[in-house]
Amino acid sequence: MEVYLLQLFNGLSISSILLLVALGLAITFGLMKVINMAHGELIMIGAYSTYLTQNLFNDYLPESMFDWYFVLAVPASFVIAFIFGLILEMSLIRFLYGRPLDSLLATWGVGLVLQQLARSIFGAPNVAVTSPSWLDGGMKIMDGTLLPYKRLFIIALVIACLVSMYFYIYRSHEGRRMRAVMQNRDMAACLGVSTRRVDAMTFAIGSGIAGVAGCALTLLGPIGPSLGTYYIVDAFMVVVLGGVGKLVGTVLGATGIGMFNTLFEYWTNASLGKVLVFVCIVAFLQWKPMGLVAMRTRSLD
Amino acid sequence: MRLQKLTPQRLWILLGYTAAAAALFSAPLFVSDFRLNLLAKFLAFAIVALGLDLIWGYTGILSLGHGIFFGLGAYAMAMYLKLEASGGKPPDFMGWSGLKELPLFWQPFQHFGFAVVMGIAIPALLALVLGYFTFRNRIRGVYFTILTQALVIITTTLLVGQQAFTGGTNGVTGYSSLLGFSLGSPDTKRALYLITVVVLISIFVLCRFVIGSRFGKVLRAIRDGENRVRFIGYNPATYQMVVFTLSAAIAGLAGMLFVLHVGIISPSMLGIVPSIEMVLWVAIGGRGTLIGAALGAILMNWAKSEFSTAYPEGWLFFMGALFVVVVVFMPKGVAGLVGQLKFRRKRREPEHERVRNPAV
Amino acid sequence: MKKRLFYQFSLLLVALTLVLAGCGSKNEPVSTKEETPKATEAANTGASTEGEIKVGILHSQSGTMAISEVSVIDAELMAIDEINAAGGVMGKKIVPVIEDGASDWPTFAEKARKLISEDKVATVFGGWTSASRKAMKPVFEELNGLLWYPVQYEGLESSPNIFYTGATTNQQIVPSVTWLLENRGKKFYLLGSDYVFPRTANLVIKEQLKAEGGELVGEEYTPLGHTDYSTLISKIKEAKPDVVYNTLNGDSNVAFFKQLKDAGITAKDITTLSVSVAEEEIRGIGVDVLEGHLAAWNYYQTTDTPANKTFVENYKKKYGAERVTADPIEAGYTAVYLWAAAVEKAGSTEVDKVKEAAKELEWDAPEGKVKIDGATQHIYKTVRIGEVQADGQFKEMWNSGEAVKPDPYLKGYDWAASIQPTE
Amino acid sequence: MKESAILQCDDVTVEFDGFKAVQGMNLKLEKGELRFLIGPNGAGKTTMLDVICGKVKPSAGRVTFDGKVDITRKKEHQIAELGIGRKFQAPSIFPSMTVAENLEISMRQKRTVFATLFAKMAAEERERIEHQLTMIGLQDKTAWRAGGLSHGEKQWLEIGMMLLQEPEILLLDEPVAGMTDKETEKTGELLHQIARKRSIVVVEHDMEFVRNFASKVTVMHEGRLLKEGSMDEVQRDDRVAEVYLGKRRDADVSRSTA
Repeated sequence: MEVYLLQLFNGLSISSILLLVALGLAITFGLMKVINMAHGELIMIGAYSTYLTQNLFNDYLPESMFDWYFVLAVPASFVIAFIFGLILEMSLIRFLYGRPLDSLLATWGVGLVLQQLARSIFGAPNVAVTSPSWLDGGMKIMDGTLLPYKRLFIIALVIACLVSMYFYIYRSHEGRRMRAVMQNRDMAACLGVSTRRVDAMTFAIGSGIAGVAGCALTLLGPIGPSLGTYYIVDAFMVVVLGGVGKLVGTVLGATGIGMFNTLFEYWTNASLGKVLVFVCIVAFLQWKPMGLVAMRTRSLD
Repeated sequence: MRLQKLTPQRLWILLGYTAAAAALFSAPLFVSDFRLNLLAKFLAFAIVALGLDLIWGYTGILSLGHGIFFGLGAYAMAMYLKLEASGGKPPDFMGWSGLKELPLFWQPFQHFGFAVVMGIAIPALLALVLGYFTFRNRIRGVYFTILTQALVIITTTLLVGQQAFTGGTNGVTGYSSLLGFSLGSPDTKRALYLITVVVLISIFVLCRFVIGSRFGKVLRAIRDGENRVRFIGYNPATYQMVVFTLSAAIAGLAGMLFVLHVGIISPSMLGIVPSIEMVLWVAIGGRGTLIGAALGAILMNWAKSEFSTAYPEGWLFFMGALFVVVVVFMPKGVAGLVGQLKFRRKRREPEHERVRNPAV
Repeated sequence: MKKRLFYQFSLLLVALTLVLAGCGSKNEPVSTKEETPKATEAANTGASTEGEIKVGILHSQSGTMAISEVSVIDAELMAIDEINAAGGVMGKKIVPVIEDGASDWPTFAEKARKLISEDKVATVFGGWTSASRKAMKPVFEELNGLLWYPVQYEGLESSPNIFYTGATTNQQIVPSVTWLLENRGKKFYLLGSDYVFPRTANLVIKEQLKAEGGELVGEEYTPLGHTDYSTLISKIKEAKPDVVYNTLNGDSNVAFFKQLKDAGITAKDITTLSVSVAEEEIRGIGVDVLEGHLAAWNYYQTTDTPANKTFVENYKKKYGAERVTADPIEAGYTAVYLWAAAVEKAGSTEVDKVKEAAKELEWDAPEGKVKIDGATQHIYKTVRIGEVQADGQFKEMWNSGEAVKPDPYLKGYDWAASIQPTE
Repeated sequence: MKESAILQCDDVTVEFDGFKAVQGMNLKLEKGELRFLIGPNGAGKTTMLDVICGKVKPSAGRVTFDGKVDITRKKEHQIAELGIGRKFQAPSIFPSMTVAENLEISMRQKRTVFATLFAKMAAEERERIEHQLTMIGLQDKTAWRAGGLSHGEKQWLEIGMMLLQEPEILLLDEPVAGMTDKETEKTGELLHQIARKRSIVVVEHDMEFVRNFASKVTVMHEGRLLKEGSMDEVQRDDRVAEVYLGKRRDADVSRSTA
């Protein structure tokens, strides 16, 4: 019984991680139709930002303050990845709108460069991030069932990201412009919306969220130059499975993959579990090529 | 194709190709065995690039899973070589994975002919099945590309996980001979090189025929506007399926040659990175021109083996940057660049590739 | 269209000339064709003329394995520098030729071929993963080259062209399992990354458990680069083992140990013994989650020998005080010295003579006295079990006392009869 | 049912996410008829063409071709093979191919992989293409890449492609949109020529253009049939006038998708 409960929680936890990793992609891919293969590297940048924040606290602040580095690391990761995203959009991505496959290839090249950059700066080996002590341990709900605070924290973080994204996209002026541009670029431009600015902002926000994901991942996994490569394909699967252009789809996609992954892994083993999940995704997309939540349009392509 | 008059220009082109072929055929005379072996490997890669160009350059389908087809061909050949080395007994890795008997599906691979047929048929069949479902269901563009990535993950995870049957991450290596000829002997190596040259030229001619035919024109039409093609009365799915299968078969063939030259195949050769690198060769050489794709493969690999060691870090920076620059600013690759220079001089036809770039 | 063809063709010619010129430039046109059968002899004499000896260093400088292998390169270069500073080998300077295996097995094979047949190096130090070694092995055997392989591995191999300076199974895994059975409990859970070393190692462990009264309560493999261990940890919890025998590789270790701690399992609850976690990896995982866990190696930075004191000192002086030494680093360093000693003794760099001279060669390595076993070309090594301390170093819990004779095929163990290679 | 009806649409309804673009539309086309489909923006004209050529599957109703085939069950390429050709509103030609190549693949022929792989250009085929080139006035630009043509030329090329398909029914979506007066005139002549042999459905906004043809006009509004008859009849109809000039216009504009 505890095992099932724990597995349910594990599934939820994996879903939340996948969602966090895929959220940024859902924006850049879903709204802008840019396939950003460097998304994984933006996650990596977020993780290294956390590492740097930790080091700053270690070096310049009293030890009693150390635990609070993480509170600063979340926004720091966002901002740094945001800036990287902004630079990337302005120098490269803007040449690639309307060429999704080319954007995939070019950003893969960018990813390669960023990985190598990280390797040159921080060295090839992983670096260690000590998680704050207030996230150690977990919530005991019954004997033998411990829900780690870190995983709970990530779930909370995802919810926070989702809510703020919802408010940004659907309730703010900026968000309205963003939707306008994504739905009808020319019309929006005619109405005086600076599409250049909106594109840059949208891409940067997607990147910033990748940074937050990177920050969260330091709690659970390795922090190294190849961190991004572990998540990028999964992230794309989430977005594609969920259906492009709707946040709800991304949430459902992440939950689906996370839950089934946990289930299959529990039944079989990690390798086979992964294979089964991917086979299911491929099969599902044959059935519903547009994903779980599809936006129907009348345009020819 | 129609018979055309032998203008001086066509004569030059013909001479050029003949000279290139002659250079390839005579390479064993003035290149060391080691370099010849390298060149042979590059030529095998050039064959994959040709196949990849058929679907990407001409049909507009981007597959990031060609490593699989390449790898499956390679595995078929490797299984034969391994069995020839072990004399039909279960290969070494089965032993240390606890397998005492040769599995049933390995047994026919003792026969060279069977292995060669399978090396082409298995990748082709896999492509056919995948293509049948995805193209019929109109999964295309980016979605198709991402699906091929999923396929890569499935295949490599299975190959790695089924160590007893596949050799796991180590892959299959340690061969001795091919049809009784020692693989270590320089003569065998030269012969294999020449075979590779012949295969490359044959595949090149085959691809030329395909793209020169009306079939090839339909492929290009699909690239320009898949939906429009439907309303003319073609079923794009069939065409895509056929060309995808052909491309996979070519990749499988190249994989078989690769194993003969390199002496090892492992799941890492089927992964996402090698698959993307294959696309990179085509992108740099010039998608949509066969010669560009083949040259891209040869040049990129040559550059990699020359420079990657001297500057392992610099090489990755260089490769990443090159990828970005070529894809963004030279969508037709090096071959296209040469073409553009020509257009600039002559201006006989308007340059409209830019029109398709909606960054305006 | 025609014009276009014309330009394509000129492109083709230019490129082809380039490649062929590139290929041709590296060698004298005549030499190779006629002499191929004797190429290796030529290589050997070539390597020892002109007052210097070329040796190859072939590890991954890029790709996923660079993390581990770069430090080994450093150690090997350090050994070469030290030997050169002390007058070289046979009065000649050792010149390293460094090639990048790029974490890609075919590349390892290609570069090995290049080192032997183009650069004509006297020997090669290289490899880390089993896969890279397996890829290089046929090349070294075909061209009669010499490879020094510095990493602990799964055994069941003994190539006449390879010297293995890392531990084989009976110098690491087998004794550590025995120790765990005696000291920590009978119930074993085997956890590894999904590749050859863990699977083969676990095959050995399973036989050993059967023979020595242990109990297998679970066996799991995760794909390389797997980063979520929550489900696996649930499975471990269910199985309630005394010991988790961990053969995970690389980044997975970080995720596993972090998440193990989060799940409320400490070293006190379940003993974890790792065979791929050394000082270098500890730094990347974080000491806080590893403290108290065990590892089995032949060498730790803290190993108390006079040779090690200078080794660690020199290494830190050369590469920075924050750097640490570890087992494979030391094995790479030892390999260079062993080769140099063998060449000195043979008075030649010729492969067959060096092999002959290397038999039963002894050397005071940082890990203690090592000796080359002539029959298997592995070396005698002392087994050590260590516990991770708060400073990121190991405290030795146990050692085998004397250097253990290598037994790659486990012929000395009755229970291992079924684990023999079929070929 | 009369045998001469080449195309018959019965109670066709199309839904997009709950929005009914076409509701219970009926349309009957005789052999050799030239029919204009007009109506304000968002009336469902283009959607009707989409239904006929198979691009959109109706949620209800049937479309019968030549009195026997229900084409709502067919795929686009099968419908095209049956003999229904479509010209889209925005010129959709294959921009990276030459004008001649565009025509070559459009030409009526066997369309299987095998046939196209080994197809040889017969003299008769070349003649047909050359004839068509002259007809659409592109004989001097055969080797041009289609993407480099002017807007009007692209429109003609597309019409030429469709004619080479030799369909029974031609569906034309605003064939003169964006054309100069002269080009429009030329297109009109072209239409007259075609209409002698084939049935045509034209969606058009340009009333001047429509008036030049003495043929039947169908007016659609909000997905429904509003009026059918000659141009004069239609123009006299109050409801039609109201739809075109009246109050509901705003609502329609906001829903338009063009």
